[in-house]
Amino acid sequence: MPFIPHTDDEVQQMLQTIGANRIADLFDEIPKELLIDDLRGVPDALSEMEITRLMRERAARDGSPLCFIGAGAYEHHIPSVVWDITTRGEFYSAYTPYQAEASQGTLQTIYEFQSMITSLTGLYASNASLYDGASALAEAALMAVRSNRRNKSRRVLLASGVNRTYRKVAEAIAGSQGLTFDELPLEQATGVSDLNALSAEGDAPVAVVIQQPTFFGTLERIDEITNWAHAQGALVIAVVNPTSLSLLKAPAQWGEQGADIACGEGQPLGVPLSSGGPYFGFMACAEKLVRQMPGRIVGRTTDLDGKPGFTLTLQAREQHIRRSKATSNICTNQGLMVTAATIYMSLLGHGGLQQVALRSEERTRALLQRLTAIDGVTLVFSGAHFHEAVLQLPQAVAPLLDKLAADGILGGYDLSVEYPELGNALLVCATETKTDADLDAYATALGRHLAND
Amino acid sequence: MPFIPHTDDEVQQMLQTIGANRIADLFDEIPKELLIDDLRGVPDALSEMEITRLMRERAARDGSPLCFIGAGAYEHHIPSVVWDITTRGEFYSAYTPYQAEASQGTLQTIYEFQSMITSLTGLYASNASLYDGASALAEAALMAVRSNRRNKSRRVLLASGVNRTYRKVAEAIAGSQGLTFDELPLEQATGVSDLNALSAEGDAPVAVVIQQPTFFGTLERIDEITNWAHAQGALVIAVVNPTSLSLLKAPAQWGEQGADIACGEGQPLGVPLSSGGPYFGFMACAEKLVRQMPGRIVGRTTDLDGKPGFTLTLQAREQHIRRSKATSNICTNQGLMVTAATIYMSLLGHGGLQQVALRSEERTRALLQRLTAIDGVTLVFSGAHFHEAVLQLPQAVAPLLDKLAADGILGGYDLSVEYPELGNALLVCATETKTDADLDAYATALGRHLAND
Amino acid sequence: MTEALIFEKSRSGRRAYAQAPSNAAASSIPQNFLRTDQPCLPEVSELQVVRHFTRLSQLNFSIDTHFYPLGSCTMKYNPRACNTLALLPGFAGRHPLGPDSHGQGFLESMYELQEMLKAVTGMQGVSLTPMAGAQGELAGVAMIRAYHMARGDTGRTEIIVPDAAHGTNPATATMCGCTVRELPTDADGDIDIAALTAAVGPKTAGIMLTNPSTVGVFERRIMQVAKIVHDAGGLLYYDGANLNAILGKVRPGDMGFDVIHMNLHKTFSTPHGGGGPGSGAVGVGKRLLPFMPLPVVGRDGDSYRWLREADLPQSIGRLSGFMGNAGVLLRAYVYMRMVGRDGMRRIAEFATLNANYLQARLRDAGFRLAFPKRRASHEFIITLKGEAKSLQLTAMDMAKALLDHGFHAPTTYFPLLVPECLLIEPTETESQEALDRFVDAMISIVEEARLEPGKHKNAPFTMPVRRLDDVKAARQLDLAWQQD
Amino acid sequence: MTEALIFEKSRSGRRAYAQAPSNAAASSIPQNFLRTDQPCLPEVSELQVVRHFTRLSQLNFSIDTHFYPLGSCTMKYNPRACNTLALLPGFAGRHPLGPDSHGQGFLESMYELQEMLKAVTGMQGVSLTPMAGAQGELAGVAMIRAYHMARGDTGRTEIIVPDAAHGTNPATATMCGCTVRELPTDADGDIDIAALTAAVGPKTAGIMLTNPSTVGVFERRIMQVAKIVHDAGGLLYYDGANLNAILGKVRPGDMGFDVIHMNLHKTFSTPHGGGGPGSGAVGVGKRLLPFMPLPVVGRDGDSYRWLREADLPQSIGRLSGFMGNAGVLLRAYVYMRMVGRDGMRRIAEFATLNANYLQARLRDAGFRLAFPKRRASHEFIITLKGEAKSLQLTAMDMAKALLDHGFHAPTTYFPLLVPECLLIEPTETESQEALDRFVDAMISIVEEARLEPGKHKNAPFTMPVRRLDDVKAARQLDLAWQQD
Repeated sequence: MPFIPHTDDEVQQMLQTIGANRIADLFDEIPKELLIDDLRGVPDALSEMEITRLMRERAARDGSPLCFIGAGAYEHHIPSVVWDITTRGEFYSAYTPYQAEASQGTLQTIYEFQSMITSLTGLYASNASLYDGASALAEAALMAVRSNRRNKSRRVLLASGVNRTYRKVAEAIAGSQGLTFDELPLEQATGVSDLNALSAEGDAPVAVVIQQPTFFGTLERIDEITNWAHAQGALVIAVVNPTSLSLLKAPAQWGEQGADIACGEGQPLGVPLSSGGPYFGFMACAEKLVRQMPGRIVGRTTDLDGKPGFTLTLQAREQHIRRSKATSNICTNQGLMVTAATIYMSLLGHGGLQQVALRSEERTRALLQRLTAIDGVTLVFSGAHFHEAVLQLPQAVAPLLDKLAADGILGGYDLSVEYPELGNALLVCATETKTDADLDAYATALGRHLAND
Repeated sequence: MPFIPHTDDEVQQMLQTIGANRIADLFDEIPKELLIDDLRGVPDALSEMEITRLMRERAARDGSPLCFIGAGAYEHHIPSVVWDITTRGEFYSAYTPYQAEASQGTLQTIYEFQSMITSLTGLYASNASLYDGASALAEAALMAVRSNRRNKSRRVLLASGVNRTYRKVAEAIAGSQGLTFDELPLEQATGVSDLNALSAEGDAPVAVVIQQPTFFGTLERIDEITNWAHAQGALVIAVVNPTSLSLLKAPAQWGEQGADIACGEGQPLGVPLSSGGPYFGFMACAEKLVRQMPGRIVGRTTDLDGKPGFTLTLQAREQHIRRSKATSNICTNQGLMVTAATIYMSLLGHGGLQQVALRSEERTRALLQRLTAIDGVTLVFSGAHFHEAVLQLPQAVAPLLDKLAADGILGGYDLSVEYPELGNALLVCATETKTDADLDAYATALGRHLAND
Repeated sequence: MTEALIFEKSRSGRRAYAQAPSNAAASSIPQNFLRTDQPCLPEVSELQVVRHFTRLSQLNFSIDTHFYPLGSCTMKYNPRACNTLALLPGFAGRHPLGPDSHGQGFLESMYELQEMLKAVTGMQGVSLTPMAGAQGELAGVAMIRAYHMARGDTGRTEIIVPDAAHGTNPATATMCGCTVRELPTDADGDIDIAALTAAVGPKTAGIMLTNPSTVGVFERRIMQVAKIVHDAGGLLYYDGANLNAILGKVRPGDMGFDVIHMNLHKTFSTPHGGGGPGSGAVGVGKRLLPFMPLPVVGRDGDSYRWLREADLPQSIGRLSGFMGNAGVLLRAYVYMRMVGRDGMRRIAEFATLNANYLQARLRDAGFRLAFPKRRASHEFIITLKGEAKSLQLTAMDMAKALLDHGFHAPTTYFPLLVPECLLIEPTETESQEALDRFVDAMISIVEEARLEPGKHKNAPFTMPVRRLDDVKAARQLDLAWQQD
Repeated sequence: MTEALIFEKSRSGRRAYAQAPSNAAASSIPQNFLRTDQPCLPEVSELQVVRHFTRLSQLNFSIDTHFYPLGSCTMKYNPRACNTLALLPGFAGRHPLGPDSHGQGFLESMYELQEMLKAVTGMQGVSLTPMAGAQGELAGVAMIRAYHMARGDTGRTEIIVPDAAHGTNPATATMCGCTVRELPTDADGDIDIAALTAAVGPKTAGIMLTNPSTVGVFERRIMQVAKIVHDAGGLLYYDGANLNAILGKVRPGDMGFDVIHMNLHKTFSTPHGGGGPGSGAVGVGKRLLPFMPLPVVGRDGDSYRWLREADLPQSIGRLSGFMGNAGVLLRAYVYMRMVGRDGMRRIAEFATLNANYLQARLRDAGFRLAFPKRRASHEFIITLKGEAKSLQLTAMDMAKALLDHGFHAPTTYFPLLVPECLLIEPTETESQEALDRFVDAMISIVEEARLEPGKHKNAPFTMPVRRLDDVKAARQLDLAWQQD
């Protein structure tokens, strides 16, 4: 019996204490017709040796291609320390720290995480994490509606560079509460929001969402949009890449008053790509909004002896206390990922994180230089980019990506499905992990495939 | 500066406290002509990201071939728990437990290890490990000489199945103290020592070494040899495979009086093959010999409050106390490997270890059945085998092994170099890790290569 | 033992240098986009980081160090192999938008996971995408809403929830734009059928139930409940928090449930991680198949692919940026394969055995059961109402005192309807000795309180901190470290 | 906090079932070879194993949790990447007798490691095979013996060793069949040159030295020492225990040493592991090249292979069953590549800076230095002779009291020639704050002893156990658990 310690003798003793003859008796309150005999559909048990062999074969089948895809999840070097410490049993197998005195390790880690996120965003408070970047935006939109009571609108206006998947997720999650989402038009030359469209806006939205850097890797005019939104009585939600915050203006510094809420995908901070999760969403907000924030929040307080300690706080916002009136239904969040991110940020420090950002930006420029040297490949948007950019290809994107994949190169994210108006557009990304040889390999393969057609 | 925490300010403060101007001043007692400027021959530093990439590429180059080599190191399944726990910083980065009160984790682990080894061997005491199986035999031989003062001989007699490399190591280590090593002849039909040769023996050896199972996987007549040795006034040293001890007679049960010393290679107990190390040697002995044992020994005692606790004991045997009169020069041993082995044995228990042994034996039989079904391939020795056996091939072994290696199959250990008298002899091994498909793959490839020639 | 904040160990200019890439050329980003201040991330060495977080970890209780009998949380052993295998480079390094051709090993595992989850729940379809139980609930209620809407049955906006339900249930209903109607629990822990009959009607979207319920007993009239709700046009939602109790014995699909979420971090032993990540995969009956959240893994012959919008046009949509907590799903997959067909049933059996044994031993030791006439499921409730009055030993005090005895506390003050309650769930992976020692600790705490009533008001005494001031924490908010 | 023995948690018939292979057919081995009793390995569940050893680990001090200023042991930070990369499946799974064709990645790394070690030591050849420092010493002395024998110089059987040397030095000489001649140390920690001159002669095989010496100072007349020994026909052996102090600054080869062992687990930061595995690679000058222990990695063009007997016919032979502690060597290789050329020198510089700073601070705080006129190398000695007499505070008491302050104790009572001594080595990876806190702890212990002389006789007070009875341990041997 894998993982079950009972010996036959013990089972007999225990049944005797209970006053039952057989284990089956313990299920005697269940209507007989519901009891099943056998579980077709679940195979026989494998030993750890057998499952290890199976999973190693499957993982090896998936290989380790050279990856130039970004589009919301980014390959960065993850120091060995991060997961060595994060998977220590005391972090890995602990529960949500309801018993604060027996959970100071997790609680202090979260407090340190919150401190780092507030410092990166410049905002007052951070929560202990949400599921991922996309669902964090949904929660931020709901939070904006709760917070902005003067504004009766339930319309949220998105800058043109907000990840379309994030919009879909926000619609799926917040749509039932009547929130609607509109998108500003894209300025074709620069790849950021067309500010001229702002004057055409009718009813003031309840919130404006600005993603920086944009989904296309371009840099949005954050100050102008933030000021406009505040002038309309809308709250501003910043969707930001945490690596970029070591370099780019903090959301609290956007425009005259700063963004009100910042959120985003925490994956770049030491979390493996892992087919899309587990990642974590982060969220920070201005002081006046803290009681509308969803999710767990840790505070520092004192114990009976006056010594400092940490505990979950502002629980009156949460579902286990407030039930149907809670700020969100979120309960379990992404604790372990936050532990990893806190260790990652501690190892890198401000300087190290900035070097990752700078190096990624430089690598992307170096990649673009090589790829746009190929006949027919051009850069779509002018202006500065962070570590992603859109290329125009002389052929359909999908078949080219298949050919590159056969070479062991994942060439980027095919924009032509979601943005047909951009033509044969490919979103490419290079982080600090890419060497000159890697960039050359990509350029050579792409050049070859284009020349062969 | 990787791994060095000092900031420039701190360096200045520290120098001021010392009363030095520059760090270079701290080396002013060293003759100037000895100071070097630059270290040619050491490349520039790599970041963790860079070295990770390099080592991943190198490890991938070495691949994961299907391995049928044994010959003293055995591929067994190692449960994930073993190295997850063993590499916890508190075990991994601790020193030898000289400060017992701050090292109870390591000390109790070693005490539990010693308990397991004494139980497996049936002997009175175990030490905390030696470097590996081969050097353990050298230490055992020296220990026998120290212990067996009545017998002035320095000649050690080896049964025919003792690993020849072990003999070489024993000669290299113990030879300087005048020990010599002789080998009993091999009985060609059975692959164990020719007992007829015992009567031809002249001067009584100081010790007789019996390896069980033998290097050829056969089973030695341990009772007869043990009794003969004791009758001659020689001590008996058992060289044993710890996995096999779950099945085979414990050294303490050999013959009328039992072996006096048991030692062997601990690698099968949860230690990765890892190109040959780090492994660990184990050693156990009868009560009368304990003060002649080399290496660290942990004992249970009590503290000031009478509570039980663990500490290094019998240190008067050791080099840091006894200096030139110590039982050995050993200091650092293989502590972490012992931690791994203790966890491995705890997970498996007696029953699990026995299943590993039985399954390995069965897999080897299944392999032999498949391989001897190939034309010209025969089993060399009659009688029972543990999880290794010698095959006679119709062709030279080395070129065949090369062809198999090109198929990703490591076909075994080529005996024809060390034992030319055995002809085209190949030592093969299959442990519990091998599936029917693995065995078939080997048989198919070998059949194909033999048929093609 | 406490640990200074990592920020207090920071020195300007210190760095874990092996961890940063070589210096890059200056950025090409115009000045107006750049930040002018420097965020306060700590500047510490690699050793300082290792030492800090290693020591912090040691301040935690966890399954790997302590018995953790937390009700409704299923704190069972998390097999190490699940983690090791999910972190194999081929899995951990795979980009979520990588082509299916470079993900067949992963996708095949996910497909088989879906199939196994269908088998153990008796449902017709499974989507793995929800990232936690609460998101699974949201998906479930959203599907119920979508179902009614698709039929033009637009007035069904009420969700019925027992008063003892998890807080996520009513909170989820609200998030889905529904209103909540609470249902009383009867003295034996069952649903009040009369109240249910009165509650259902044309506004009923559905009912959310946990079975065994949050009071630790199996709802015996579940078939009757299902009939009442279905007859009224509503659907039944199964909150899988207690699925561990019936695994391989009874299937929610057979009880009449239309949709279920599973907490893979409970029943299928993926780690709780100090508060996540979880995974809230949803299973659906035939009626809700078209509405499953995206993506779902489909199979074409021998190859596997993600089903997207075009495949499931009526889907409630996407709930995550990519495809949910894939790495958690891999861990659950490995766990289910290691437990296997027979092991599934044994999980429920031995979890139930342990709970009933612990219940019997505590009852025999004089503790008062909340539902003494009932079998425990995999958990049960005792009430310290008596001890609180006579010995000044509240549920909170007992919880803190247990920490001093080396046990994590059970769940306290939930469900709300039982005063001074402890909800105790031992799980199947604990040994009889562990349970016995827990009983010994409970008894000795009561003995201590008899000698000195109120003594445990100040517990715990042996933790890194004493009892913490929660009121101060909420009033004088200190949520982030500030540089002086 | 202590932990019961794993055997006490055992129950007959319990098992970590996921870890055993499926039941095998009965053995074909005849009965007379089989054991009839059942060895007492514990029968416990996987969770019990995890919990037991996790809790045991927490009872340890370690570099990852505590400052560990153990003299002569170089307890510096062990970078995690070294372990991770050495355990990559391609490396960890490689059979030692696998063909060179399936080991080029490993062999190339080993070849480069040999080259780097030659570079930092100034030697002509390196063999990686010795499995610990003491085995490196054995290899070194055996090579010295083999050299003399090969020249027919058979009478050279004396090894000269300073009185302050590590115990392994004389013990090794004995193991190599030599006799030991001890040399006094002068008041400033240098070798007594007159005594050396008197000691050398036709019996001299060689001298074993550590430089900086075990008293923590650099032997200033090393060139003179080398000349005296060489002129007498002997060779010089360098004990690499203190190599960290001079890395990248001075090379033993340049000082005139003929052979050196390196403790890779000290200088090159492979883990100490609670007592190993170490690695004692040896480097040799030109005269000893033919005698290196096997195997050694050789290079043929772009490919690498193990050199065996045929390649080095005069080799002293093999010291391990395969090729030494390969996995440790991989860790050292990764470490050296991460530190790099400039980093090597910085190791010596900052280790020396830390030692001299700590020495200055302790001196200023009133502690008595054993060699006050000397620079510290990477370590230094203080003597508590005064405190032992006036405050009943011995070196042992100070060591135990430091544990209560959260510091591992320095090395005590070594070298033997300094009474009541503490040998303190902070290493380069500790921060100034850590050193300052250590000084604070030393001062406060002395203050406590002033208030209450003899107080620390009973230290430590806060460890899992109080001070242990070593005499009882040795007299009433309890070396293994016995089933009742």
